[in-house]
Amino acid sequence: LTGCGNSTSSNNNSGSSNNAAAGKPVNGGTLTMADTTKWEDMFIPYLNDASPTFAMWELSFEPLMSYDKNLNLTPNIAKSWSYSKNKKTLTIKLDPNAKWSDGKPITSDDVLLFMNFIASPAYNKTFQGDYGYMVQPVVGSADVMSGKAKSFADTGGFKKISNTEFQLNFTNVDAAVLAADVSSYTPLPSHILGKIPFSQWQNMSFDKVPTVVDGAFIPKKVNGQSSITYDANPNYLHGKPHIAHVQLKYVSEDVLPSLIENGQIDMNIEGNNLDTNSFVKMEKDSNLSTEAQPAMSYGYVGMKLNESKFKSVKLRQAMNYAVDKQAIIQGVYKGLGKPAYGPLPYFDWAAAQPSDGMNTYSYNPTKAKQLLNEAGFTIPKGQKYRIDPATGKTAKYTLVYSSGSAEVQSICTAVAQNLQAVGLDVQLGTPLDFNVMLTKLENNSPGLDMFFLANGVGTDPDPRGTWGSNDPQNFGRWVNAKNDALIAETYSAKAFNKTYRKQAFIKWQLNVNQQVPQLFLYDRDDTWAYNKNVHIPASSWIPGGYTGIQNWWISQ
Amino acid sequence: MAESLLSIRDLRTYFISKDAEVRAVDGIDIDVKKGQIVCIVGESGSGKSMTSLSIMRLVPQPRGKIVSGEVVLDGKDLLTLTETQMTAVRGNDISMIFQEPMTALNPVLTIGDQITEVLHRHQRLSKREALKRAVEVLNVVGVPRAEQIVHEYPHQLSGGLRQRVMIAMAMVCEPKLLIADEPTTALDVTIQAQVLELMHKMREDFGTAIILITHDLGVVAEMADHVVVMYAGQVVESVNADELFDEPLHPYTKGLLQSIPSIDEEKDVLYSIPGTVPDAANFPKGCRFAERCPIAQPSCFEKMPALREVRNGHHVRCDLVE
Amino acid sequence: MAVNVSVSKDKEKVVQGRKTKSPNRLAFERFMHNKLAVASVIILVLIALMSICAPLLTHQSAWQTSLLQTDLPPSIHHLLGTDDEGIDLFARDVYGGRADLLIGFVDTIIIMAIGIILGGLAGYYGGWVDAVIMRACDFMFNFPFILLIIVIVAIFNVSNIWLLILVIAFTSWPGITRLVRGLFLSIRESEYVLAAQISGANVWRIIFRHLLPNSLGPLVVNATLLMAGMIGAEAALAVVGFGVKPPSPSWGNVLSGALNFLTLQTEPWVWIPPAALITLTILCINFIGDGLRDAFDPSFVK
Amino acid sequence: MSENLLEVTNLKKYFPINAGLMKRTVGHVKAVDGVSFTVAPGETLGIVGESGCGKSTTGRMIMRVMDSTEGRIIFDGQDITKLKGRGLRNIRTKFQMVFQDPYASLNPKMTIREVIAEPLLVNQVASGKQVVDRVAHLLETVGLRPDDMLRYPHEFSGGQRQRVGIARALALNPKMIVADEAVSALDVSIQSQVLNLMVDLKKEFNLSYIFISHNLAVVRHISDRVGVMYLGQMVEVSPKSDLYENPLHPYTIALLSAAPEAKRKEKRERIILQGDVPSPANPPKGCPFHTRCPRVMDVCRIQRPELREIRPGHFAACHLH
Amino acid sequence: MGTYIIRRLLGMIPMLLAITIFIFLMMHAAPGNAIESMINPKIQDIQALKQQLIQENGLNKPLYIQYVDWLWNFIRGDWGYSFAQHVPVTQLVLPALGNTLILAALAEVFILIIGVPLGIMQARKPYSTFDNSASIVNIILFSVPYFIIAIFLIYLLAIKLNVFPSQNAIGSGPNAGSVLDHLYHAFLPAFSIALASSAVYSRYTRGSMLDIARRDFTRTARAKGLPESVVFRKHVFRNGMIPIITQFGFDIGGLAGGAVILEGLFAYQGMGYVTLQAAQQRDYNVIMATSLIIAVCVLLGNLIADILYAMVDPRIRYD
Ligand SMILES: Nc1ncnc2c1ncn2[C@@H]1O[C@H](COP(=O)(O)OP(=O)(O)OP(=O)(O)O)[C@@H](O)[C@H]1O
Ligand SMILES: Nc1ncnc2c1ncn2[C@@H]1O[C@H](COP(=O)(O)OP(=O)(O)OP(=O)(O)O)[C@@H](O)[C@H]1O
Ligand SMILES: [Mg+2]
Ligand SMILES: [Mg+2]
Repeated sequence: LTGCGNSTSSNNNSGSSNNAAAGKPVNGGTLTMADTTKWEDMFIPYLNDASPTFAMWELSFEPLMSYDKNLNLTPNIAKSWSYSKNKKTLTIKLDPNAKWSDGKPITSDDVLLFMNFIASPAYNKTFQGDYGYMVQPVVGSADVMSGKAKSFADTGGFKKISNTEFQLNFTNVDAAVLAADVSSYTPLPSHILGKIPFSQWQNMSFDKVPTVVDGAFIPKKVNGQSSITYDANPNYLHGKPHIAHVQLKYVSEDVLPSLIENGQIDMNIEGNNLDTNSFVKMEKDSNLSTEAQPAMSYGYVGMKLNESKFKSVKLRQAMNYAVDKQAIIQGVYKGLGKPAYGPLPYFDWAAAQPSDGMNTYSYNPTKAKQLLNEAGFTIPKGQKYRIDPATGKTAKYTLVYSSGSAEVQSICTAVAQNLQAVGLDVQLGTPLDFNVMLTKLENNSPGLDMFFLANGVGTDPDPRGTWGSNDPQNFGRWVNAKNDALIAETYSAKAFNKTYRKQAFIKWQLNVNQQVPQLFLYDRDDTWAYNKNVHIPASSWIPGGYTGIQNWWISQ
Repeated sequence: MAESLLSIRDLRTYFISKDAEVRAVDGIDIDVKKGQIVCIVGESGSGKSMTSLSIMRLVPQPRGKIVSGEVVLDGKDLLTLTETQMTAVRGNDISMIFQEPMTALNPVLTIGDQITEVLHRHQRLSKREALKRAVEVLNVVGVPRAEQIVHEYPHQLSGGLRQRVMIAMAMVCEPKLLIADEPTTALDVTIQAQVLELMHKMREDFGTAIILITHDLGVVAEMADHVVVMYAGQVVESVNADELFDEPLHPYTKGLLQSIPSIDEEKDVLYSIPGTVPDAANFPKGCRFAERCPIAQPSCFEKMPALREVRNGHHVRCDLVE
Repeated sequence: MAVNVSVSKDKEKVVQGRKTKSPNRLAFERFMHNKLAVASVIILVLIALMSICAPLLTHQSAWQTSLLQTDLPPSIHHLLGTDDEGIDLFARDVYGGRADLLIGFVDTIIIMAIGIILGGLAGYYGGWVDAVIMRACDFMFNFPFILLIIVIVAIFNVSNIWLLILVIAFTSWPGITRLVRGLFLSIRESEYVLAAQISGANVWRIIFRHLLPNSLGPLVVNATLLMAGMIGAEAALAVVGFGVKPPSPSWGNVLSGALNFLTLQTEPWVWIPPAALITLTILCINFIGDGLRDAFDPSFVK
Repeated sequence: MSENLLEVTNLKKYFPINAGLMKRTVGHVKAVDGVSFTVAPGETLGIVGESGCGKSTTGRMIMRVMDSTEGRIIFDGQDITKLKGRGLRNIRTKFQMVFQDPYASLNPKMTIREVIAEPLLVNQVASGKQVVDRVAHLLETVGLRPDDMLRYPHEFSGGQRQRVGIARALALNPKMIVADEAVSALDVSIQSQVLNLMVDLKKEFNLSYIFISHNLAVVRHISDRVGVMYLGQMVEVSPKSDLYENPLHPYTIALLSAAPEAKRKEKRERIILQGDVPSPANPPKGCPFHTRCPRVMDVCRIQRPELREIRPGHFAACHLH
Repeated sequence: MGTYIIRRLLGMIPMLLAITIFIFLMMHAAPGNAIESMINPKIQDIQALKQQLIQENGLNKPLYIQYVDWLWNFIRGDWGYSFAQHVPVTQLVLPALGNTLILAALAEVFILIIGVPLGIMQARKPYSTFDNSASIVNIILFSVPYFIIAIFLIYLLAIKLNVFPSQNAIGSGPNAGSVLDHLYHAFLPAFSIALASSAVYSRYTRGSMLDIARRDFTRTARAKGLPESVVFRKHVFRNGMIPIITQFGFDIGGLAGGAVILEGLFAYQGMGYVTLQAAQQRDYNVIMATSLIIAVCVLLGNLIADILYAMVDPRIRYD
């Protein structure tokens, strides 16, 4: 693999086209990608929590481990790992070939720097950082987070064994911590960043144009929030990418499809950049390739289960039957998705299937009405809506959603209309700004009985944070002892056995599926469209996105 | 007798629009001799200003049109000149001053600029020379501090001074004819006396003939050699000034003279001409004054009388006058 | 209509009707001679009728989503196809005028009322009343009006069309207020106002019988400009998502739903009708304004 | 008790001039600077003077549409200087005004009837049919046809409009009319019509006029007594024949000689004053006229002459006398 | 002239204070605690963080102290932190201000090139066929909502012909951020603004010129024998431009925030765009800063207008 993109394309023109015709990768070329939301020009991983910013630095930084199609862990910078007997110590060996772009090796210190940063008060308070939970299971996390200790090396949480080997000590036995947290640790170049206080990181020139990275592409020039130019990293762990340059541009959602169609942009970078309508049209364009992959989130309508109106399980089941999820997927997402009936996406290794006893709650208004009748929700003669037996008044609910998305709007309208059809008086509330809505849910503010949200699912199915009775993101405030016990089983000591863990997950899902604390709607797809000249091996596509960008190539 | 300078024959200026034809000037004849002061008097709307603008060929566009007639200045008919030839006449052979010295000067140019641009246009003087000449002329018209005033703007001057500047501007090329359209109406009596005095002086110094438009018979008495009385777009009487006051012939002129109160004597009741001027868009068929005329005969309403020379140099547009 | 005035018995009893056209009546007649303006009035009335009588023109709902019927091309059933929520676009276009005309009309009335009262007081009284009101106007002028609406709508979460109308009115009154003040200030100096004061007329009589009727021309002309501006503003706000809250139909909302360049290219039936309706409405209002100006100010001849 | 209808004593009006950084008042335009005169019932006082000398301002202060800075106005035995509100409204019916511009003084959007009826209606002296009758009567009085009352001002000529203005002033049966340049804007032939009308009305209704004009001939024709103003001050007041035949103040003399007379007989010796009227914002010390006076003396530059009765009924403010 | 400017500048201070108070109170009256919009609900131990933020931001102090603090910080250049964008507000707003000024300047240049000359040409031959057709085009252009014009331009020039960028205020590549690059990116939005405003300006210019052409002093100039071209250039044009130039001054200020919609469509990172984004995200600190800056721009624009006015019109200058 020699020469840079320019010379390849000009000197070996015939050769490269031969290669292209043969489907063999050629080197060189520029891949122009676009995002439709602005990023912050902050290249330090996790410094900013916005997804476009992630998309931007993920080209340049690598986590310890990565995933395959079924979300199983695979080695990346970490070559291997093992647990101690008591399951409280994890030893990780780094790949000795893993190097920073300046040729320096990636070391244990680089991982420690990341951990200290993510736990530092500067990160959590000044930057309102979002990922402190990643290091919380590690011994001494509370001290580091409060500023009492400077480093996990001092608290005994982190033990450096060699430049390429270290140990992590955990407070509790937890089967999920590796996949859910440690796998995402993203080493930071301590030889560059080590001496600079965390509080200054966001003001450094480094984050404008970082010089040293370990990912496939090195950012070379940042033009504010408009565009970024990257060069291929010759020292990339998985080999120097075929593509010589990547250019990332910001364009608005309205023009992106047209720009991809006329070749000004090669590809969208995030899976939610394209609106479904445009995507469907682009699928028919012979100059473009398209790709749909399940998104790492599912849409649902939550209910305030701490309020008496939703106490009845039959009511909740009836709601799940009453909504035509397939219609939503067809109408809003043009078929790009699947109906949801449980908390884990269907493609997850731990997802419970109908064969495991999951009820799919496929659209059945008759069944819904029957369930409602059984639960005592009856319709008085000549009325449209049912009476809530608990209050004796009309069963009336307000459904709130966040403003700004026409799709969410359509979905909620459809849900409300479906539920009205079975006699439940569901009315749409005023659309709220997303953060305002979250705050209201957070504070258990009155006035929102039901709410539409999309729930992100991690690459590890660990349900904590969202599903536990006291979890901060349990917005529906579903308190269920059986559920808590089933969740605890999924990270118990026994769960270090993957088969056991899967069974634990299935049991948990069956309970959720029966209790239906939410009105599950859909698992939707993320979509990409790209120029035919861009060649992306099928193996690059995984749920939630792509990997292996070093294998992509561009024909002229 | 001095030779003729300007002679206007059957001049007609109309305002033509879709639904009306306003006959502002409707067939007038005026003669001006070299160095003579001819006053045009008449009521508001009688066509005095339009006559003067027609001579200059500056009738308001787009509706005003000189329909017919000739305006002969020194043997050439101005109405047949091209626009370029006409610009050479304006400001050079004929110049003009207007009623409102407030608005007739450009507020954003200095006095000097406005005077020198005439010199530059007609005499091709250099900037320096032109300015020198401007100061000279300002001195002649009695503007104090002329050297400073050329660098000042119109709003810094009083009304009387502005009118002097206007006169200086008009006289700077020593034109053969000066048309002054109510030059003193906006001024106070004491200032008016100054300006009238100045115009006399101009005539003496430069031998300029003056057409002085006014509706004030006092000014006429003060200034005129010859008087033209206009009524409804026409000349009704044209006469030597002395004769006008001694022996007016047209009933309108007579009425006009009788209806003015006097400073010197007391009249118990003023004579007054009944009625009002006819609408210029809708003139009656016969004599235009017939409706208000105390001696009108039925024939007056039928036939338009012609402007006749009743005595030597005394023209009247009335059939009843002997 | 001619008022019969009986004067002392032996005089003529009935006033001749011939020459009694009021200046406003004359202006109206001049207006009626302006073909373009009259045609605009007719078109505008038709557009208004269309949105008011929308239920007669289509039996489709302009609100009801139907997710199995999204993005259909035009057909007999859906004359202009459906949008991405499966709502009939023809119905949305037809009903959409209601919001736009409501905003245009009501806001114009509110703003004119505020402007006439505040501007009237400022222009009539002068002095500190004038100073206070004019400073308030200057103050409002420091915030570009669309921007201010956006900020207010965003932070106070305005979602009701009537509140939106109020917000628009709140941000847009200073222009007319200044105009009215200027007009009043100049008319106040005229001798007939002085005459009325000497007759003993009070403020309100002077404002409503003298100042206002004589500012009618410029006011009416500016009211039309304002109304055109409001309809344009509705569309502009809709484009950035701060207009009438969807799914309520408004032309701006329909148009903003189509502001995607693939749609613009491939589905002209989605965006051309609302764009054309907005433009046509504004154009008609502007032509009417032009006509009114010529009618009220005949010296402004063509 | 005086038998005067109007007594004006030491009337002053200063308009502030604001300038400088903070728009402070840096001086005053002394538009009217201590004017005194009286008007008897049925008498016409003419006020002449050059533009800007304060004639209109005086008239407006008397009409109480402008507050005076100083001085007293007594009308019909009542001090109206500071009168406001209802009291003012009541007394106002007794003095009215006729304006200069026949085009600007009638509301173009009102019919003649509405124009003339306005004083009747707002003062509630008549209603309904009474109003119509009164308007018709007034129109006849000023020489217009009553059936014109439904027409609008734009359909009338200048002279006719001025008649309407006079009819409006007469509507409330006033005792006094202030006519500010009431005929200046009219053509000579029309002017005499209006002047005659005013003279007739004065006799018919025993009116007093304050007749403001810059036209000396017109003032002479209509007035009983004449006051000459210069730079905010009354420099001479006298019965008219005395004033016109034997003027005392040099300014009056100059004014009379400068006025052109429509006669050719004898060419009078004219006194042409030099220079302009000084600005009332910065009036000269001493006698206001000393800067242009052909007979200026040293005392004139220092001391302001008082208005003194030089001959019976003939007052002048001049050190010469 | 000097004192005139100083007086106007001093006169701006109370207005500025009023603006700051208004902005401060408006944000304060906004429903929902400002803190709540700042913090990410996913953070654990929210209550403690809230308390800490309230303390740090002085939200427990009396209102007027909060106001004074805010104002003082603002004057010192500490405009707070954007909680939606995670950067100090200055970093967000200052570049945006630069971009907007470029856009405004370019737009004004276009207006000067298109609208004003068109109006002048119309005024040279009023009521001619050219004048009448230009008037019709103007009124149509004036009636089409400007964002529709902008969309059309994007479609034609950016997507179909690909000669101008449709998005962003700066580009990529080696020249990114250069003056030329800035102008290149500002071209389409500026042109869109100019097309819409040109209609207004040419109407305005035409009216103003025709008005002057009717004035007495124009007649005087003609009576002096000046050829029509000189009359127009020296007399009509000079006086007719006075209101236009003044309007220009006002617009320079107004464009700072006035082009919200267009900046949005073109994703042009100017003041309007930043404000729009901040409004969508309820990013209070940013809204406060941009509103204030925009108001100051408008004030300065008015000042410029006044100064220009005084410069072209001696009646004001010698006041
Ligand atoms: N621009 C115009 N359009 C239409 N008619 C006009 C125009 N200018 C003047 N007229 C009409 O032409 C007639 C003559 O007007 P002109 O100005 O010559 O009168 P004048 O004798 O100068 O009156 P004044 O003493 O008031 O100046 C009048 O009836 C007037 O209405
Ligand atoms: N509202 C005002 N504010 C400031 N100065 C004023 C005001 N009204 C009048 N003046 C000034 O007061 C002086 C006298 O004005 P006034 O109108 O009384 O004069 P006048 O004798 O009626 O003049 P004219 O003959 O022109 O009508 C003038 O210098 C004028 O500029
Ligand atoms: Mg004239
Ligand atoms: Mg006056």
